[in-house]
Amino acid sequence: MRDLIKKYFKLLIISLFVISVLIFWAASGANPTNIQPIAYNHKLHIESVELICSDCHIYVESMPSATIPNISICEECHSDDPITDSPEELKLIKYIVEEEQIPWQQIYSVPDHVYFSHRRHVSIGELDCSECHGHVEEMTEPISYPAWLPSMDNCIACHNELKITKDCLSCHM
Amino acid sequence: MPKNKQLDFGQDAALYRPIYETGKGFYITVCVLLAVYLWALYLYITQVYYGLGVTGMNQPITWGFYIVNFVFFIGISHAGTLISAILRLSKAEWRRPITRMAEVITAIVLAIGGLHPILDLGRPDRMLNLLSDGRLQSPLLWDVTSITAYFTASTIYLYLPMIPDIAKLRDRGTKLKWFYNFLSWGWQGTAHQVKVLNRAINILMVMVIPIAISVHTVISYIFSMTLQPGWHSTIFGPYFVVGAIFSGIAALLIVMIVFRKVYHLEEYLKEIHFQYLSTLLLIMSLLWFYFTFSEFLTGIFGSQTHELHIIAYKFTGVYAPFFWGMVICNFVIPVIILSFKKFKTITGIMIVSISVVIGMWLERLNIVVPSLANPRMDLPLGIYIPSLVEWALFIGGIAVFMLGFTMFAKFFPLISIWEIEEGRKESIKDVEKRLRSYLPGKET
Amino acid sequence: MHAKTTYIAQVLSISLIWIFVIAIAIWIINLLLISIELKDVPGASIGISIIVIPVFFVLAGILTYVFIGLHKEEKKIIKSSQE
Amino acid sequence: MPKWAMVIDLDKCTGCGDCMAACKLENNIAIVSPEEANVGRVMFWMDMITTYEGEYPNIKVKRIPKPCFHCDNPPCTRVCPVYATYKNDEGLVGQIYHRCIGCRYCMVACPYTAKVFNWYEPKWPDEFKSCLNPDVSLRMVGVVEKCSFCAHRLIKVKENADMEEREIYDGEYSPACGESCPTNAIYFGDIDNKESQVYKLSQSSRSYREMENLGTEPKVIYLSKRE
Amino acid sequence: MEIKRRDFLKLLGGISGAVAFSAYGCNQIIDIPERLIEMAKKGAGIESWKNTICGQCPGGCGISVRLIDGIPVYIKGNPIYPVNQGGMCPSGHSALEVLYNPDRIKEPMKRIGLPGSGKWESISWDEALQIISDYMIKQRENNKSHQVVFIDGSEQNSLMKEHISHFMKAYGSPNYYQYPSVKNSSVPFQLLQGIEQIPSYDFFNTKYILSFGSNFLEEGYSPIYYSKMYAHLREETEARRARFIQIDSRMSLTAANADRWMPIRPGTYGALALGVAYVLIREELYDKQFVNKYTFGFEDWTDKNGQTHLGFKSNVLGNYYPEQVSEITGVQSETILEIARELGINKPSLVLGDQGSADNTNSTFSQMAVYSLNALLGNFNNESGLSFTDQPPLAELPEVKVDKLATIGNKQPPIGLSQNSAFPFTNFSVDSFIENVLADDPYPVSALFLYKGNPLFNALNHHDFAEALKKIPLVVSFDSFLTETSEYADIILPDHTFLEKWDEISNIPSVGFTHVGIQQPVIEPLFNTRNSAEVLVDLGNLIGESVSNALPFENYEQEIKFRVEKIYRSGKGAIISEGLKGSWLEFLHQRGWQEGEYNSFNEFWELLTRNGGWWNPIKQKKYIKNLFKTPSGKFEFYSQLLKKKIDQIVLSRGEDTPQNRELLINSLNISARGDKIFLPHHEEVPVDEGIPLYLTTYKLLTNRNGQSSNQPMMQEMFGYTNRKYWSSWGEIHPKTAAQNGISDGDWMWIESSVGNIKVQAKVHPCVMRDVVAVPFGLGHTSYGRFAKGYGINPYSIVKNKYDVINGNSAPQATRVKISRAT
Repeated sequence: MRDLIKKYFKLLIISLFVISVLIFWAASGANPTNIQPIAYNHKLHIESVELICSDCHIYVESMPSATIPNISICEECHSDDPITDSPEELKLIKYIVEEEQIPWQQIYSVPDHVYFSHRRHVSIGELDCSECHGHVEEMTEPISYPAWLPSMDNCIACHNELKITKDCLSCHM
Repeated sequence: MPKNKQLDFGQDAALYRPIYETGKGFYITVCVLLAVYLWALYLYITQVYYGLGVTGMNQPITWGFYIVNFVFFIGISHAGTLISAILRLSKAEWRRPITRMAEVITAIVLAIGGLHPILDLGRPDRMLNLLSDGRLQSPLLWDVTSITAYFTASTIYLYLPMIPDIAKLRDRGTKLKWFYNFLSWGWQGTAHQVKVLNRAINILMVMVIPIAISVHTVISYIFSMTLQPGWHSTIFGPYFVVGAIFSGIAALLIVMIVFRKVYHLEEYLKEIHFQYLSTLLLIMSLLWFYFTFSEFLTGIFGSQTHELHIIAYKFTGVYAPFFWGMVICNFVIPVIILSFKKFKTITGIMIVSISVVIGMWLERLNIVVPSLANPRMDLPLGIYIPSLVEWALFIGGIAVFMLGFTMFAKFFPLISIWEIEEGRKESIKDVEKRLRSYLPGKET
Repeated sequence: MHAKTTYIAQVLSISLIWIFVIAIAIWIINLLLISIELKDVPGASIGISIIVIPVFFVLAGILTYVFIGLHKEEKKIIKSSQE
Repeated sequence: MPKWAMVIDLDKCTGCGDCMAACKLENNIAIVSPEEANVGRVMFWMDMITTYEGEYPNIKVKRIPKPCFHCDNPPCTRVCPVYATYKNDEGLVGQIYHRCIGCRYCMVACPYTAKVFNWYEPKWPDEFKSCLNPDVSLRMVGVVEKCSFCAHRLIKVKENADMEEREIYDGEYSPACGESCPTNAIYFGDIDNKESQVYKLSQSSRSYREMENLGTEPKVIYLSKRE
Repeated sequence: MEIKRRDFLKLLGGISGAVAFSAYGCNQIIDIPERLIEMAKKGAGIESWKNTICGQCPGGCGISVRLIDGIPVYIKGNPIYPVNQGGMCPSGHSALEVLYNPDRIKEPMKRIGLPGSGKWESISWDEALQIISDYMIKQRENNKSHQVVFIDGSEQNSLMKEHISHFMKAYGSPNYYQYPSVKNSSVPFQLLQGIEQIPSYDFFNTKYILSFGSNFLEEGYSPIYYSKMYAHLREETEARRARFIQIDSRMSLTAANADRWMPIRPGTYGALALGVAYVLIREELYDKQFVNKYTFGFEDWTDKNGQTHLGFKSNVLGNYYPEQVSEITGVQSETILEIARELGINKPSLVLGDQGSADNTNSTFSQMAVYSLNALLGNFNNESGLSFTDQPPLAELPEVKVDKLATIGNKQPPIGLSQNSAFPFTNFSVDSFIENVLADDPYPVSALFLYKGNPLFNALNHHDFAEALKKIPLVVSFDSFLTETSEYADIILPDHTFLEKWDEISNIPSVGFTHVGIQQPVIEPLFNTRNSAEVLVDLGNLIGESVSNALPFENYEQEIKFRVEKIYRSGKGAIISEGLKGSWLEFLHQRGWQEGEYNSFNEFWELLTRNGGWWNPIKQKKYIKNLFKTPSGKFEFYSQLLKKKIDQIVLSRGEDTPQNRELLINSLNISARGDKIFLPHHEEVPVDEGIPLYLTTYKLLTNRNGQSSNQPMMQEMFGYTNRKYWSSWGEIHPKTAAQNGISDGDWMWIESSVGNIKVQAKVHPCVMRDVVAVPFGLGHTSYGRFAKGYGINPYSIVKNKYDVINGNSAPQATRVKISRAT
């Protein structure tokens, strides 16, 4: 009996260790894989095409939600004919042709019980997008993990710093 | 353990025997209690899974059995440490066989009682919010701190006087030697060690009394800090303390009588102990009545509509059986039985103790539920019928207490052996000396 | 060797008490700071912390005092028996 | 800082119950099962209290809509152990569901029985999920909830006002109950603003508050000729 | 093989955690409901509002629907719609529960089991329409088109009414009925004033309101409109506060808000009204000028033949002195004197009568008695509150070109008409309809179309109705839900809910101005349902050209456009100038109602649909002398119309002999004789002797007509006043309860000669001593998961009694006894 315990004790320790390592691996953003359907190149669009954020994220200044662009916004520039020779554009064209929405994965999100308004932060608070979203204009890969975690601690830290209200009811509902 | 082998226990054999000899009865008791505990645990898990809906609580009666039992168990816990500290402090020699049991009751019941608010939580998974975002303004947090303090103090107060006994068990060396060795902290019984221990116990004695009183005062504050009619009263602090000591003594008496019978401790727990304790019980009963009387008298003379509503609800309304039951259990029965020498037998005292424990539980029920059932607004009366889960957790709580006590008795002597020995050796001289010092005239 | 293991275990358990007491003190001070920050009746919090924190320290102190007292004596006895 | 308050004109109020329905729909308040409802676990943030006065046949019946009174001196916030219910600078007594541990102390402390508890996980038929108000979060089992004066509307109103760089005008922010009252018996506004309708009505000789003797200073003011 | 993090997490933490995890990047494995993920996918959360008209009851309130990304999430009152001005009732508020109801009928269904067995089979629209049209063509070819009956239970004054009647006319059947119908209810007014219109009451100027059981805050035609009216009585200013007395046998919502509640025995309202008239006449408090100038039959009079007839005055003075009335009604004679004097002194005053006084066998005469008080007080002049609205200038649908087959059918007598001359003023009573169907008299019914409503649930004699439904070979139901009635249908053609369809709703009865509301879809139909109006057009197309030509529109929307174009051309309305006063006007000004400026019909239409409707607060000037359309041209205390009708019936049956006349009067269950028949008088309600208590039923605002029973919110709110949820109760007076050994919350049996029901007792201080009051609305045996099996339908023990003149059902005419259920 005692031997058995001894034998399996080591196994147990090892397996616990392995599991925790796996969890860490899974939970950490250290190994980002591309989860977006199209490898959208922000840098290219911003620098070469000279788009600004609100060209595609159209509601960023006027609505709580900035929104992820849907296919009709892409269609304003792209059509059946590819503009570049990028294979990613072909993917986009496929969506356009099939009249399907692109299943973009949302990266930045706040939970259900939190009210976050882009309008409040961008138009009224006059924050720069990069404050939270990082330097998007330098990103060549699609975003797969947030540059700044929208967690309550992070929110409060900024509100503290800028002496903005910390009233619970101004975010929680 | 081989049965045929008779161990030599020496002078205090009756105190050692339960630790080394395990009968069938023990296993059966433990199994039954464990089964009850597991049943209660299972039902608690269902409560966590489905939500508090499985209880009988509702709006407006948002607090039910859990809070009642919380107050009740914490009240019982005052048996111990408080009584033993007072008796120790007053150098009452008859305390020697009692203190240990009292302290054990305190430690176990406090642990159980202290967990009851957690049973009552709608979101036990968010318990940690209390640690990270607590507000010391809330009486509930006062409770958390004072109960923790009391629990720490009473455990230490139980443990320290037990060290010499543990050393005795260690020296016997037949059972769990490493365990007793670990716990005995190298006790050898030298004069210095005795001095150190006595000094520590003396300090603890003085500390435990205010802590204990603060605990129940704070628990009463949970109620009296609200605006609820029937709760919002300054008398609640002392009232709860008195009630707590009252129920504590009763619980102690029950435990003493039961274990005296089961472990054949008649030699140690003599009639005189019960006589003294029951006299104390009688005094507490009268004191309790006095407090109850004052409480209701002010309520009635205040003539506040809502207050009167609730008093009427208790006196003649739905809760009349519980209210008058409480008065009978807490006042009528104790006074009748304990006032007459004829009834003041062990059986009589047992009956009184049980009735007081029931009565004090009813008192908690009478405090918690009627005030909530009669909302101030013109809403219909609330109806509270506790569900199976609540009963199960109540019974489970009692079972855990019994289990804890039984297990304790399995590993440690229920009566402080060294204190008995000390009593035999030194006390007679001491007492004589002390007595002389009280008496008029010069000491000789 | 056996005695030593026991001793280490005993020391560990005593230090656990201290950890517990210190943790409570830190917790209460943390709550105090929160209440000051939120202006949420800091008076009550200060009052409670003034009472509670010393109580816990005294309790742990007594325990340690007994522990040290008993062990000193034991060592003395062992030493004397060895001599 | 404005101080939001509600005035309910009981002379105008017919007791039709629309405020209750509006409130339930606006705030995604769960509908409990019939059995639950009849043992007193029904959830109305806006409740209706019926009182009878007098002897048959000269009986006066009055139905009194009862939201959370958002007391200026709230007994409930004082007892919350985790800061899940608190009073903010604008006088709203908030309830933060994700902080709440479900001890129900605030319900016990509230002399107006204004709070309700989620005894079970609130459930909706799947079909009804699409008509839930996206502005209000769903509560979970084991937390206390109560009328918030539709604070989510305040956030939006404030944001609109800030966008247009102006103050909030009187009547711009109104909870769902006041907005849809068929007799306009519910007024809402800033009681610190001497120009507001709520302030003027609160000075009326008909005004009274529930249980003023408790010192809770409710910010829901009733108007009634009968009182 | 590459293990992706998300796959791994799926294995680890279950699906929900993983979804949240992958969708939200990093450390947010907290409870994110799927709803949010859905929302995030849906889009920006862009809010918009659409105005339409509520279809939950005939009240016709304007509603604004809040749409988030096109999905309706909330309904509130349309603040600029004049009927409700932003106010709502609970039932309309929670109407999204109708739209999203899980028990909606999602596609056409054909019954495969026995009637009522609940076994259905889905079929396609084409198939369903084919079956029906084949049948209809056959009927028409066999000259049996008149055997097709259409019952419209929507109670709404909508374009649908015209639409269906056009269809039926073109098809060739005279049998289109609304049930319950405003037409029946307006008979008493017709008898007295000659016009078939429910008057509207304006509370603006009045100083004193005496309501005879009119529960206008709950059961009126438009409760929210009247709630607004009521609010004006209780304005801040002292002068505004009119006194309002409610006479009712229980404390209804309206009674609870009255300054005084007077309990009365059910069925004796007419007697009380005449008792009041007695005092007014005796003490000369009535408007002599008006009575002399504009009324007929007040004094005794002599006809052309020189015969002297009894006048209203002598009848009242002779038979209704207060002590006698007190005995009949249970109202103390002092009280009668008191209110009559108050009524006479505080002018202008209003007398209202409906519901309580209208739900009995004697309701026509009671209503006449109540209404004649208005004439005594001269309330018909322009300053007082009584008025009649004008018809809106809507275009008539093009005249139907009836073909030969249809002409034959149209000539047949209507099947709803009683065969024994009962209910002389209507062509439909549900009672006679059932009787005729069961007796195949005058002809069998071969097809029944049911549009909305739930007549089986609302009718007093369920069992006979069910038998009748079983007997009809083809029953087609146009409904969104499987009601008790549609359980008996052969084919169900699912209709849109009112939030998905077009309609035009105009002039709600008793609302004091001309108005037209546009009901428009706020969302695309959720299921495979169709607007019944368009289904009828499709049916017409299948039947043949002559029918399809009757409704020559592209779709229903075009039909509505055609109708309202005339409004545009008339140039009237929509801009407020007068007719409204004080805060109301200000209120509408603030909300920009008068901004309706338009230059073309398209602009007009656009504005109309955006704002929700059109109205014209300005009434055409009417002179009292032109108001009444009676034979005498005056307000007739002595109803010559009734006399003429009865003479006619007697003649049609044979010779006009006293015996024949007696026979007819007897068969009409009228107990009065001679001239009294034609005067407002009190008819004794025939009751079972020896049964002690009256049963009264009433409807609650939360669930009028039991229609809202499938909305869980309304089920929960059903008894909010008594804190009884999802269940029925019976209100009894404490003394009655004590006599029967019943205490609050006990279950009790209520037993009539028809049957018994078990309800929970609610001991209530405000019910008449010998009355048991049970709310109507629950007790469904079908109608979806939220309705079925909750509460009880009191109509199941109500005796099958009808008003003798207008054919309305009389749910208050039953006596019951109660006992404690164990």
